Amino acid sequence: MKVGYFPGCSQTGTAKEYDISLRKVVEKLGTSFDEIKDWTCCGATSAHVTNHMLASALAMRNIMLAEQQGLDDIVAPCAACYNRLVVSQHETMTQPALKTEVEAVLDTKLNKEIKVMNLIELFQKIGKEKISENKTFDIKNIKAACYYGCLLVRPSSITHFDDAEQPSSMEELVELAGAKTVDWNYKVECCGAAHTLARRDIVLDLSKKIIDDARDHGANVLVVACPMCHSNLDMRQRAMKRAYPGHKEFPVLFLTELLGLALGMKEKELGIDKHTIEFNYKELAAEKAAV
Amino acid sequence: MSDKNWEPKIVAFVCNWCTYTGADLAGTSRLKYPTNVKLIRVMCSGGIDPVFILKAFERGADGILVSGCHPNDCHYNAGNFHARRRWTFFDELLEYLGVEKGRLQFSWVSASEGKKFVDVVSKVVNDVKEMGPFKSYDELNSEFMTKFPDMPEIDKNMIIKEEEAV
Amino acid sequence: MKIGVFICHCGENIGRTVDCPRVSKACQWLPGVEVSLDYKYMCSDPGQNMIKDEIRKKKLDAIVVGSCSPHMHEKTFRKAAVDAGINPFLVEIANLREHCSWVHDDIDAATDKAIDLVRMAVEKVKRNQPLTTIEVPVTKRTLVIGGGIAGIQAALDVANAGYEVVLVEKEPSIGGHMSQLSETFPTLDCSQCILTPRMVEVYQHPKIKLMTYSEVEKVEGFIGNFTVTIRKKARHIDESKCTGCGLCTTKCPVKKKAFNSFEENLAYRPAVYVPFPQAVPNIPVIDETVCTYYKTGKCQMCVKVCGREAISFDQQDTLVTEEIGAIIVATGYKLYNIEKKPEGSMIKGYGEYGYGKYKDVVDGLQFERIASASGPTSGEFKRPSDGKEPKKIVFIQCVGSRDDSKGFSYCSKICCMYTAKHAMLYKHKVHDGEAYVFYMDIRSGGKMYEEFVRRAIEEDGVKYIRGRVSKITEKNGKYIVKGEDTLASMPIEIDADMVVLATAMIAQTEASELAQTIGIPYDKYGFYNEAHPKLRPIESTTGGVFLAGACQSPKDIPESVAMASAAAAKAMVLFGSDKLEREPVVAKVNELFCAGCFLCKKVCPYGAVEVKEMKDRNGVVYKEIAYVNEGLCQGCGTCTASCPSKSIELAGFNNEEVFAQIAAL
Amino acid sequence: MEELKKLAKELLENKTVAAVIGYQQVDDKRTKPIIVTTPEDASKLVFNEYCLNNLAVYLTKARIKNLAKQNGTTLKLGIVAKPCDIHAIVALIQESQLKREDVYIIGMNCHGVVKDYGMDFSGETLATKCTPCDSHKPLYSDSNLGEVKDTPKVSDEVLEKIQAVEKMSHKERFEYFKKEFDKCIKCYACRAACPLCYCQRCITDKTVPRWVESSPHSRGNFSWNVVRAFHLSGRCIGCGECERACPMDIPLSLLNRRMTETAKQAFAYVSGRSLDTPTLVGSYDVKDSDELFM
Repeated sequence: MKVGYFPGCSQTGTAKEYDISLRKVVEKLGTSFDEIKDWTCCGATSAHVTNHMLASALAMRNIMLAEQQGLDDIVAPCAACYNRLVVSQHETMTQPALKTEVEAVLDTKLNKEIKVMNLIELFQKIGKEKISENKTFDIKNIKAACYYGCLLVRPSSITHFDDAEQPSSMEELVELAGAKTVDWNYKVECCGAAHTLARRDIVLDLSKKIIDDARDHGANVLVVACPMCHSNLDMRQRAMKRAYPGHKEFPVLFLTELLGLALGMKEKELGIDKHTIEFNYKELAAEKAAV
Repeated sequence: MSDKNWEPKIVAFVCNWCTYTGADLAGTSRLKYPTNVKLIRVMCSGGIDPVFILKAFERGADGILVSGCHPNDCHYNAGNFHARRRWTFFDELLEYLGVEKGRLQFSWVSASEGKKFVDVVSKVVNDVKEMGPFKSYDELNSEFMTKFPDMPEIDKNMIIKEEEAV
Repeated sequence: MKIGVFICHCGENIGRTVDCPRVSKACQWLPGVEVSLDYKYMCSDPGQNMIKDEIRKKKLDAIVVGSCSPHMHEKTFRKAAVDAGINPFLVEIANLREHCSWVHDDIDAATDKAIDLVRMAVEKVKRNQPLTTIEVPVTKRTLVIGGGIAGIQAALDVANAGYEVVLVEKEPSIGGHMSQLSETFPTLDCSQCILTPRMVEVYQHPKIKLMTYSEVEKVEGFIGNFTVTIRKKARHIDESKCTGCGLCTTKCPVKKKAFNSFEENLAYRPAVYVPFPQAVPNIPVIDETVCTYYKTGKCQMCVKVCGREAISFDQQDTLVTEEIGAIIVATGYKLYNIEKKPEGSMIKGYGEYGYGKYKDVVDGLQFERIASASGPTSGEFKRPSDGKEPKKIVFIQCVGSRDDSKGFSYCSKICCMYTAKHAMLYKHKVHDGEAYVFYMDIRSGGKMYEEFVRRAIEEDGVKYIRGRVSKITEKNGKYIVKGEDTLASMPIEIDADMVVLATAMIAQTEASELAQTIGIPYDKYGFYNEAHPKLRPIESTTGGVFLAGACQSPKDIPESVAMASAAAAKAMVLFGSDKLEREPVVAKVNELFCAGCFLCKKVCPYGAVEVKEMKDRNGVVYKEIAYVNEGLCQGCGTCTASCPSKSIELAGFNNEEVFAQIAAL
Repeated sequence: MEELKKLAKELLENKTVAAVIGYQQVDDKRTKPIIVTTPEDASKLVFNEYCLNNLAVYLTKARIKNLAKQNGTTLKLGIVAKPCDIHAIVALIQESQLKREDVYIIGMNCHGVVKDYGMDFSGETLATKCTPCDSHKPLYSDSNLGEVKDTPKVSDEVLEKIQAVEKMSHKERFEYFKKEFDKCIKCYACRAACPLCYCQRCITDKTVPRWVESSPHSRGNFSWNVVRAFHLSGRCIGCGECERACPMDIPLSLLNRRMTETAKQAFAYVSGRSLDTPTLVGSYDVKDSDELFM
C-alpha cells in the first residue's frame, strides 16, 4: 500500500524525530510513502488570519500537486497542516467564487477532492490490527494521557473525525500497542501554541494545566499527534520550571514514537533522545517497580 | 435581448394549502414581486400533471414554477412525495430534450414563507428574463398557428379590440 | 352560460393599485360575461345584495368575484350565490388583493394582471360543474393518544360531556412526565398530589376505556369515521385477576438488572414491576428482557407468591380495533439526551458537559426525582455518585435549546421556570448550599412567573450568571465548571458538587412514525403541525385529529391542560351534529376507460381507492377497475395526475377547468 | 427446441394452459408470433436468435385473455418468453394487468437476438437492447429451457448516442429532437407494440379536454413523444419494440433508455425485476433527493 505524504515544515526541523519515527513505523507496518514533490507551506502560518486567499491557495497548491501526482489520499502528520488542508479544500470546493480565484492563482483546474488524513486516520487506513499483530515489545508500564489538541478534531462539521469533545480514537491505537491509557479532562484543550512567541506566559499557564491534569489522573506519559503541541508541551517545560517552582518534568511522546517502541525500536532509533524531557522506557519501568 | 420591453410570461402551479397560502402571506406582508407571474391553484402539488406544463408552454409561457408544501408538511401527507418523483423524471426528460433548466423550476414554499415565495418567484422571473423568450417552443407554436389559423383560441387581443370597437 | 363578474375595491386595498373600473369594463367583453361591475366593498351587505340582485335580474349561471384570497371570503360569496339560487361551486374567486394589488406598485401592470386573473377565473367557472356537499355520519367516540396530563384532561373533559373515550398510553401507567415531577412552578404545590386524583378519576370513569401498555398501530378512515387498531402489549399479568397487592414485585429476585425509567435511571427495578406506587392501573408488568423465567425457564417466584394466579407467562400481544370519530393526540415530549449523538452527525451532542460520563451531571427530570419525596433519595439531596449532600450546584440552562450549532433552534420554554424552581427547592432544603444558574435570557412570561424567578434570586439567594458554560471537567470529586460571566466580561470557574443540565424538550422518539400512522404533518423537529399557527392552533390539518400538549411544541402544565380542554371542545363540536358536511372535492373514476393499473390506488394517501369488479350481464367479471370511496377521499388529486389514461377526475378542480385557465393565460 | 415443443404439447394436453403464445419459423432468418391452442400445433413452436418480438404485449389484449376462459373456468396462458420479456410480464403483474397465476411462463435462456429480420445473427447484428443486457436467465419462470451461451460483446450503441446528444447545447438538442419527432405520422405503432401501453383509451385519444394535440404538426408531435416517454419513465423495461415498430425510424430508445438511466441513478430502480418491490412510480421514499426543489 502506498500513501501520499505531506510532511510540512515542522517535520524537517523542530519535529524531525516525528518524521523519523513516522517513516519507520509506517515502513514496519508494510506501507510506504509517496511524498508530494515540491510541497510548500500549508498556509497555517499567519497567512490564514491575514490573507484568506493566500492561505487557501497555499493549501490548495499542495492538493493540486497531489492530484497531479496521481494520489487519492495524503497524510498530513502535523495537526495544523491537516486542519489547514482539510478546511481549505472544503472551503474551496464548496465556494465556487473562491475556487475560481484559487484556480486562477494556481493556473490550473482543481478537479478532484483528495482525502486528507491525520495521523490517526492513517493508522486506521493501514489497519489498526496491524499494530497488535506486529507488536514485539511490551510497553505495559506506560500510562498514557492522549492529547488531541485543538486542531485534530475541529471543526468536526468539516473534519468528520471522532467526537470533538470526548475523542477516543487515539486511545484505541495506544491500547492496541500494549500501553494503558487514562481518562482525563484536557484532551482537547488549547496548549497556547498560537501565542507561543508573543505571549509565553499564556502558553506556560495553559500547557502546565494540561500536564498537571494528566499527572493528576495517573498518567506517566503524554502522547501527542502534533509537532506544535509537542514543542509547547515538551520544550516549554524548562521555562515552566522557572515560572512555577516545583514543576516536575513530564515526558511527552509522539504517538509514532510510542508505537515504534511497541514495534521493537529503540529510543535513539526513534529520535526520542532529541526531546527536552528525557524518556527511557526501562527507567520508567524501573521507577514504577520501585513505587 | 433584442426587445427591451419584452416581459416574460410566467405561470405558477401551486398547491392550495402551502404555496397559495404562502403567496397570500406575501400579500398580507405587502412584499413586492414582478407582475409577470400568474398562479393556478390546485389542491395539492401531487395533482399537477406534467401535461399542464406542456399546455402552458403551448400557450406561450416562458417560464413555469411548480410549488407545493415542504416534505412531511403536505396537507395530504404524501402528495408532494409522489410529485417529487414525478418531477424528477419530467425535469430530466425536458432538459434532455433541450429545454433549459430554468424554464421549469420547482420549490417548496410553506404557508408561513411569504418571503420565500417572493424570492422564488423573483428568481424564476430573473432567470427567465436572462434566458429571453422561449424561442424553441415559440417556433412550435408559430408553426401551429400558421398551419391551423382557424383553430379556436382565446386571444388576449380580442378584449382590447372589442373595447376599442365600443 | 351567463356569467357575472364583480370586482371589489376592498376600500383602498385593491383600488389603490388596481384600476377596478377599468378591470370591470374590460371584463364586460369577455365571452360569456353578461354583466361586470365594481363596488367598494363586495363582502359588505350592500355588496352581497348587489351580487344577489344581479344574479336574479340577469339570470346568471355563474359568478366570478375579483376580491381578496379565496381563503378569506370564498364562503361568503358562495353563500350569497346560494341565496340567489346558484350552486355554490359555480362561484370563482380571482385573488386581486393578496396576489395582485398588495404585491405590486405599478398601477398599469397590476391592472393588466388583474384582468388576466379575472379572465382565468371566468374561463374556469365556465367549466365548473354544480356539486353538492357530501354528508357523512359521525361516530361519537374519541381516541386520546397519550395518558400524560394533557391526555388525562382531554379524556376527562370529553367523557364528562357524556361521550365515550378510549385512552391509549404506551407505558404501564398513565400520569406521564407530570407524575415524575416533585413540585410545580410557580406555586410549589406537589405535582403528584394534584395529579393522582385525576388519574383515579380516569380509571373510575364509566365513559373512559383505559388501555395502558398499548400503542396505536393503524389508523384508517377519516373524520368522524376512523377505525383504529391498537396493540395491547402483553403484560404477562392477567388484569382481571390481579388485585395490585404488589407481592410479586417485592419478591422478584431480579434486583439490579434493569434501570427504573420512572426514576430516570437513578434506581433499579425488579423484572415484575409497577412503575411507581400511585400507578394507574396498579397492575404490574413483567419485563421479558430481564425476567429469569424467560431466560432459563426457571424461578417463577412471582407465580408462587401470587394468591390469585394472575401471572400469565404465555400471554401474547393482542390487537383491538375501535370505531372512533375524533382523535386527540397528546403524546408529549422527551428530554434531549445530550450524551448520545444523533446518528450520522458529529456536531451534535455535548461531550464537553460530560453527561453520561460524570455521574453527578444530571438532567432536569433526574433532578426532579432527586428532589421528589417519593424519589430514590426520599427527597433528600444526595448526589448520585457517592450519596453525599451537594453543597454547590450549578444549573445550566438552554442545553440543546436555542443552539443552532449543537442542538435545536427553538426555545424549550419551560427550562427558565423549572431551573428557578430547582434552585429554590435545593436552597429550601440545603440552607448552606450554593446554587448557581448559567442563563442566556430569563424567559418568564406567565402569570406569577417573573415574580417566582425574582423570588429565587432575591429571597433564596440563587446566583444567576449570564453566560454559557464551555466545559465541565472533574477533579478530585469536584466538577470544575468553566464559563463566562458576560455581564462582568470575565471568565468564571466554579467547583461544583453537582451539575444540572436543563436539556431541551424534544419530540418523542417515534413521533414521526406515529404522525405517519395517523396521517398528520410534523415539523423538522418532529413536533406536530397545527393547521394554522394563529387561528387553528388545536387542529391538525387532518380533519378530526386534534393536538394537545407538548407534542405540538414545548409547553408547561397549564398550557398543556388548556390545550387539552380546547381539543376536547373541538371533538365535542364535531359530535354536535349527527352528520358531517364536507366539500365535494373528491375524485371520480371514468369506469368506461379505467384500465385498472391501480396507480391511483398506490398513490392515494388515504386508501380511498378501492378495487371494483365490472361484470357483464351474466355476472362474469370482465375487468377490475378503480373506485373512489367518497367518504375517504380528501380531494388532493394526486391520483388524477398519476392516471396515465386520464380516467379519474377531481370534482371542482377537474382537468378541463385547469386547461381553461392555462388557455386563458 | 424439442423440449419446448414437448413441454407445450403436454401443457396443452393436460389443460394446464389454454394457449401458448410463442414463435413460429417463417424462413431461416425470420420468425413470427403464433398462438398455439391445440397440442398438434405445438410442434410449430421454435426458439432461436430470430425470436425478437416481445410477446408479453399479447397478454394485455382482451382477445387473447378471452382464450383462457373455457367453459366457465379460467386456464393459464402459456408464453414463450426471453428473460427480458419476463421483465415486461413482471411489470404487468405489478401493475395489476395480469395475475402471476394466470400465466405459465416458459422462460428461455437467451444470449441475444438480431436487430431485425433478415439479418444473420452475429455481434454486429445484435439488437441494441441486448448489448447492455445482463438478464440471460429468467428471473421468474414456470419452466426454464434452452442452453446458455455467451452473448457477443459489442459496444452500447444507444448509450453512446445518448452521450452524444447530451454533449449538444440545449438549442441543438431541441432542434435534433424536433427534427426526429417531425417525422412522426401519429400511427401509434409504438403504442401498439409496447407491452406496457395497455390503457383502454390512451391520453392522446382523450378529447375533452384535449390533452395531446393529435394532428401531425411539430407541436403535437413534440407533446406526444414527451408524454409517451414520460408515461414510460421508471416503467419501460427496454425491449425496444416501440422503436422497431416505428415506420419513420424515430430513435425512441434514446428517450426510453435515458429515463431508465434516471430511474437507476436517482432511485436505484430497474423496472420489471422483482415482484416483491413496489413500482417506482406509485411509491415514494421520504429520503428521495430534494435537490430539484428550491
